[in-house]
Amino acid sequence: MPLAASVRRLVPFALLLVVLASPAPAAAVASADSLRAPAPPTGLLYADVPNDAGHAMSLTWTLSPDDTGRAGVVSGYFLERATTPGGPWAIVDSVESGTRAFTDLTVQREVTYFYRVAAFGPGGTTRAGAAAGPAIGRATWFNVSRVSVLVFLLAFFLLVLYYMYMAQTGRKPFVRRLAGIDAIEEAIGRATEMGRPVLYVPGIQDIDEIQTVAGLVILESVAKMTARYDTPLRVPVSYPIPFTIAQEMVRSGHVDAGRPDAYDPESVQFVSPEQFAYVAAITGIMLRERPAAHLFVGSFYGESLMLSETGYATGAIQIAATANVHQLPFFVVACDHTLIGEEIFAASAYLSGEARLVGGLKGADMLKLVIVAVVIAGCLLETFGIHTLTVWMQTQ
Amino acid sequence: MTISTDFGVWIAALLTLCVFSFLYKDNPLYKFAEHLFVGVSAGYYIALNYWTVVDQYLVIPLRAAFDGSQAGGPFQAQMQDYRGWLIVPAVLGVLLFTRLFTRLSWMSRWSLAVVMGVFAGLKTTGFAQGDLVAQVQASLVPLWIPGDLWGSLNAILFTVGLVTSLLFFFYSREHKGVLGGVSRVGVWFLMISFGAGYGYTVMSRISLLIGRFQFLLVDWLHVR
Amino acid sequence: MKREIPLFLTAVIGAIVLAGFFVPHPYVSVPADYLQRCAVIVVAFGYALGGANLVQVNLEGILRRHPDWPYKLVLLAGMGVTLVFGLFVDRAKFQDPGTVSLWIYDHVYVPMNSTMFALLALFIASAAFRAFRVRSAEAALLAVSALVVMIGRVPLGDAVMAGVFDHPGLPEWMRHLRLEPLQQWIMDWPQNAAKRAILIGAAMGVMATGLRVILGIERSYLGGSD
Amino acid sequence: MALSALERIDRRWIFLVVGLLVLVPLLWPIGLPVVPTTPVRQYHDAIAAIPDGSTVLMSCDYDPASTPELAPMTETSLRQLWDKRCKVVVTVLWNGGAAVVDQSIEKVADEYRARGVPLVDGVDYVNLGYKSGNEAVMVLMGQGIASAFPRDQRGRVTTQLPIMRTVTDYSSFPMLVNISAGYPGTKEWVQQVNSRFHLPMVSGCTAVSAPEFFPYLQSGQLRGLLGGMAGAAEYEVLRKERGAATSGMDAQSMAHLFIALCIVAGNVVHWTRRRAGASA
Repeated sequence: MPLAASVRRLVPFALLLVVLASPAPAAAVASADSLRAPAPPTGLLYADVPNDAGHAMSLTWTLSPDDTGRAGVVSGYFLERATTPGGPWAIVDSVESGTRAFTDLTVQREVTYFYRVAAFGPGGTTRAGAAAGPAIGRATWFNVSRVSVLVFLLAFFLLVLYYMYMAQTGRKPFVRRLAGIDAIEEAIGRATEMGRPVLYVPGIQDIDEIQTVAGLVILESVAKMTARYDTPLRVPVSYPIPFTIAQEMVRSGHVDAGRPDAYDPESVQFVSPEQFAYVAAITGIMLRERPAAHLFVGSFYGESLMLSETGYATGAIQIAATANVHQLPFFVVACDHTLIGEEIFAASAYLSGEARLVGGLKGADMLKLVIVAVVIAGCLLETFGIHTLTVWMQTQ
Repeated sequence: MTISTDFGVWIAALLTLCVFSFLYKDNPLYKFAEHLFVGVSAGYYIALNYWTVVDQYLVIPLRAAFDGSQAGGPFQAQMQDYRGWLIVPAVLGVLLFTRLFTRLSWMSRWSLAVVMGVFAGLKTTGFAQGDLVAQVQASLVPLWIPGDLWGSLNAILFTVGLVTSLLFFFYSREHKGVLGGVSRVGVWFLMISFGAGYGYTVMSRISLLIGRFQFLLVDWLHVR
Repeated sequence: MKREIPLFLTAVIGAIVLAGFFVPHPYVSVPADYLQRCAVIVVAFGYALGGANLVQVNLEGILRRHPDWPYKLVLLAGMGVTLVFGLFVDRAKFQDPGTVSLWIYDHVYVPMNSTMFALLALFIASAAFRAFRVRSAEAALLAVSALVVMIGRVPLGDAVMAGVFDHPGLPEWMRHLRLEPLQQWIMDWPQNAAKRAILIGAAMGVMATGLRVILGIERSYLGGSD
Repeated sequence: MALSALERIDRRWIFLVVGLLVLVPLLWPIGLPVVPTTPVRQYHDAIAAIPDGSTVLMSCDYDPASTPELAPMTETSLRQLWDKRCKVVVTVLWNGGAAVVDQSIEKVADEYRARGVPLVDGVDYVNLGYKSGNEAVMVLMGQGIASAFPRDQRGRVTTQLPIMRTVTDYSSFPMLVNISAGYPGTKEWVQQVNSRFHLPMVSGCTAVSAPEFFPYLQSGQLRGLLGGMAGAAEYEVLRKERGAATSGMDAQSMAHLFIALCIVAGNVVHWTRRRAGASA
């Protein structure tokens, strides 16, 4: 907002305060003493507020000797500002008695200001003798209070980029195989033995949810396995774009397994983004077609317990993977195996072997080691009363 | 007990019962309510976003920028006062609708690119500061508090829990030997936290049911 | 060019907004603020796009006499009525008391929005009975912690336990065995440690995704193949 | 066998029991004693520590689905703030929420007016209404509240409202009171505003998200936390009110007890059957 307008807006407010303050309750017990003009405040100091865009100036002063905390001689202070030491002066704002500091947030960057402070009360107004200045609000290029955030962020970025580069140049970093992946293979194996289909649910959210992407990546590997065993696959999908991608994934899984002929476009089915409609369709498949394995991989909400409960009742092997932490308890108790939290991303990185995913995973791993080291070191330092690390990491 | 005579309350109560009928089984009443809900909420969200964002952020400022009333002209922009430059988001907003037409849908990517860029930037720094640095910083606690055995034990337990749970999500080594033991302890902590999550989720869901019953009893049936 | 320009835009914009966190100087903070405003506006348009999409999909369903077509008609009618009153009749004051829009909101939107989620209360109970199986030591920990928190967090559990453990004949320390302090201890210490580990892990996931989006490596949001 | 019949019980019977257990205590309350826990006390005390008469930002980020948990918190917080003669600036970042939040505000304001306290919309409080854009809106507000919300819920120009005379950006508020149902909500306020603009905050949230916010409470990023209806009820007790949350606690207790029984019984039945199956 333009400066002039904002000051104009504040002037009536300050004047209002002056007027309102005069016949205040103090007036009822007004003595002759309270009707004299207050002694002026002194020692006005200014300081550019650091780490900002140069739009703030912090001001402090020493209270008027008459400002005793009780209502009386001093009702408050007002601050004035000018661009030359001689004026013209404009009121910035007014504050209650007893206030020693004020931050002027209407400063223009790189403009020279002079400030003065005045005490006002029922008996009149007294200005401090000298104006303070020149005060210049300067824009900062780097917010030093955030240096620890920058250090962690850069360290992480460099680690991730380094491992991505390594992965792309063929030196793929080691990533362990997750127990959940073995469980998926076992489940598909059992479905094959029983001659029943496998149900794969890639979550209830659209493609902008990164877990949906992970769910679709894992679907490709699952489709490859089912194609190899010639086991039917059922994939109900909630949104149109993941639906087309899911079709693509199942098809390429069949191609990878060398069974493009066995690909059945009907195996991927578009349902509805509506939570309960989606649930009703999936539980319908569970009860009608009796799949021997249920794989829930993606982002789930309240429907998690409805799906896993119905699924549990059918006696199928159930495996779940989600990073939605508040839904994990329901999967853990009703499923044979659950991939916890970020394991879903680790699984998709492992199965796809894509450099960008493996690199990100490995970079995060290394930062975890750094964090573990920082936590242990920091706790020991704190135990011995050394606060350097803690203070350095304090951010604003 | 006098039942409400307010037509609106009756509609609300009947729709509530339509939704509850899903508990018996999926049925036409539920389907009717569900579809009505989707339609009404879509309509409501559009009107809401038009009047609160498009009108206030775009239509009013753009009109002011080009009616010649502002000093400095329509492209004299400064912090929070972007005037004519708001044409850019207006165009981006309209481009979003090319998604409806297969052949033009690539143009909507420009709008998505702006949103993705802004959110990638905001989320990256937000998580880095609020969830990474601030959380790690708060974990740097003295493990021995003189004179407070209980507090010290808790601080040690907390640190062990944090470190082992973090190492459970470590993928660069097989979870065997020491790391295997550590990650197993981590799982215990994770399971306790999931149990707590379960308890709190139960609490939330039951509260919502209580809220609906309070509506039916108090507003509709006027019991108590 | 259909992919390169958006990827370039995302990279530049992401970098400016990211830098805006560290650099307060107006050369960065003003563009960052402007871009955020652009994003807010585009997101608002997104709701209209969502509506248009609904019309497209449901209209098609009705024309093709999809088995559920009467419901789709209900959906479109609900949307149409709400939209006409919101945009053209009540206009900017559409949320003020006395408008048709607020009536629809209060008596159609609110009850259904609330009841949909209240259904889960009942499903949670049946799932607790039929699909909460303690199959391992880990699951046992989960179950115990769930039971303590669930009962300790509400008055009944604590009232019953208080009757037992606050008995004057029992030693002082036994009061700590009441469920309420125990559930508070679980929340404050073990669950807090694990939740913090999850928070930190998730933060790294988001930061990695942010980096990939800005560098143009993650492009699934662009959709399509060309 | 009876046990196996129990295991295959139609779940609609369970629905019915839960329904009755919630319904009966609402009709015939037991009045179980509610005892405030530490996070709730911290919430109460943090608000009590705000200087009387200051202007507080309150973001009510929820929609009707969570009102049973969150509307009581909103109302009790408003009462605590208004008892301190604080002015309250309300924002809403959930698309379905602005109108239900507005009704809560007006309900409490009317209580005060009925008692002769002349609270004026636009002077003592204002509902700035809804904005889409989640985190982006939070950061925009950091450059100016009025420019992020040019008009309020009633369509009035924000800069012309008396309450906004002293409000520029986040530095105008001593505290943020956030009532949160999920995304966007407390997590995002912590990430984007609490640390970035050093604005102290307290959170009242749904029970689902409460466990996730305990780390923020421990780290001091949150000064207090109300979790779910139980948190709201304890807050009401601290404030000596008897609101919707307190009256829901009997039903809440019954349902919790029953679900706990379900977990235990379900496993007992399961294990007995497994043992029987193994020996047969």
